[in-house]
Amino acid sequence: MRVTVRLFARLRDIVGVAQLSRELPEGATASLLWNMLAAEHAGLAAYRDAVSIAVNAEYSKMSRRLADGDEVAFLPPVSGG
Amino acid sequence: MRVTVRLFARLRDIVGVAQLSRELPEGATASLLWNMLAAEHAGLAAYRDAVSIAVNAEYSKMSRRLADGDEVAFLPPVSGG
Amino acid sequence: MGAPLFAVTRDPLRLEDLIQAIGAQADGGGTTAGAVTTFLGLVRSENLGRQVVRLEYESYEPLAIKVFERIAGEVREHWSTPRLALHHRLGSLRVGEASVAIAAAAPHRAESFAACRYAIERVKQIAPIWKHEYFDDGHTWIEGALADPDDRGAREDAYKRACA
Amino acid sequence: MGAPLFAVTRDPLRLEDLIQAIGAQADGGGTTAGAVTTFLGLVRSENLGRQVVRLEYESYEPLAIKVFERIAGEVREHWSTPRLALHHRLGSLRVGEASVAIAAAAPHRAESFAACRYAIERVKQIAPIWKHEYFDDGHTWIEGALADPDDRGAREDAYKRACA
Repeated sequence: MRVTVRLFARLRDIVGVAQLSRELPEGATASLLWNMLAAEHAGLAAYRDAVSIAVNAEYSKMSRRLADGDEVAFLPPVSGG
Repeated sequence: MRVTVRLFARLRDIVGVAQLSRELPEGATASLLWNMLAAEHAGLAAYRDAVSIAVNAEYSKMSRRLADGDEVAFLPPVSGG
Repeated sequence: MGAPLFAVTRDPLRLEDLIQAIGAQADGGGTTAGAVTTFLGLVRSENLGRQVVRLEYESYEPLAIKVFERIAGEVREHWSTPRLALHHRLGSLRVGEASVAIAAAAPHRAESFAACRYAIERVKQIAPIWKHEYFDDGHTWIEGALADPDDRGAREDAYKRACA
Repeated sequence: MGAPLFAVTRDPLRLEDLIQAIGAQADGGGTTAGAVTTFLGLVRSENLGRQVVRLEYESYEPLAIKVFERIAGEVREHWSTPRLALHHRLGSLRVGEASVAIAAAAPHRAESFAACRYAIERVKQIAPIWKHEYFDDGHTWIEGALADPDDRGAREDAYKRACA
């Protein structure tokens, strides 16, 4: 299955793009997807416990099982207001 | 000496005018002035302990000694906001 | 000419005027405020079970302006550099119209909220303003607080409500 | 077409739009609100001792709107019939410009103040919005709260700060 990844703020700066696409095995979780990206971009490691997840523009959990076509957003700590 | 009296809200309704003038003996207090008015207008009695005083547009006390030309305002409980 | 910080007026109140008056964007001290809290009091359609048609507000105007200045001074005693604007409407107001508008600017939001809330509490306690309520089958003066600016209990009560 | 209740926008924020959006003067329930509290967050000229030149805000926009709706729902769980509007600015903001605007209408002032304060606390906790600070000799992302809308502790903290 194929998912779209969206990255914001410093996570985008670390990865170098705001959006990318990844092929994942069936049953893959958001956590697996994160680990794939972290393996490619060492700078992400610091965010392992400081990242929030949204799937299809709804907050979700790292344990969330992904489905084909999902949009998965990784969000660093927020600073609105 | 002569002072101007200003009356607001229900006090004005009771007395029938918003402003009047009174001749007072030297050394008269705001309290004396109030008692003079209350003697003329029975409806004021209920406000004896529920009236605030201002002299020359500054809050003051019933015991305040008045001077010639003072503007004395009697204020019922307020309800702004 | 900008809008005044303190006003009693027969014109409709506009929050924009108060925000301009406090100059939130150009602080005298050179540090821009980070927070502005405003409050609008509106004429409600119902009071004590009565259907309100309109309110008529009157004021002892020169004293009202001095009281607004006093309230701003009290606010500065309590909170770091908040700036306050306070306008009260007079005359006949229909349901939904604003009777009072307050704007408080401060470096941080805790202070702007507290200053704004404190100010409306103090307006209700000591501003020489009276409302006459016209309801569906009658009318009456509303009498609230016995105004005493030196009443420490009232001031402490306002401070508590401001949750400072 | 009126202004929306919830928005992320590159246009300057205007309190008038939020007040119109909450329809303070024409309540759905037939009872007019008696109190409107608003909050404006402004870009400060100084942060952590740095001279701020500008901020750049970005957002995950569809989630931000859902989060604003969620905050309004939380507000309605806590307070009687308050109505809430919430706009956040995106893009490049100069010192003094408003980054966030909130308006809360309620029958009485205690509720409008609490609802408005609660809302800004929750925006800072869970809105997917980030600011990049440009100061006099550098720039940096600002990272605040780890966003978790189900964190009960954070929500209770916001409620406490609202002084309800």
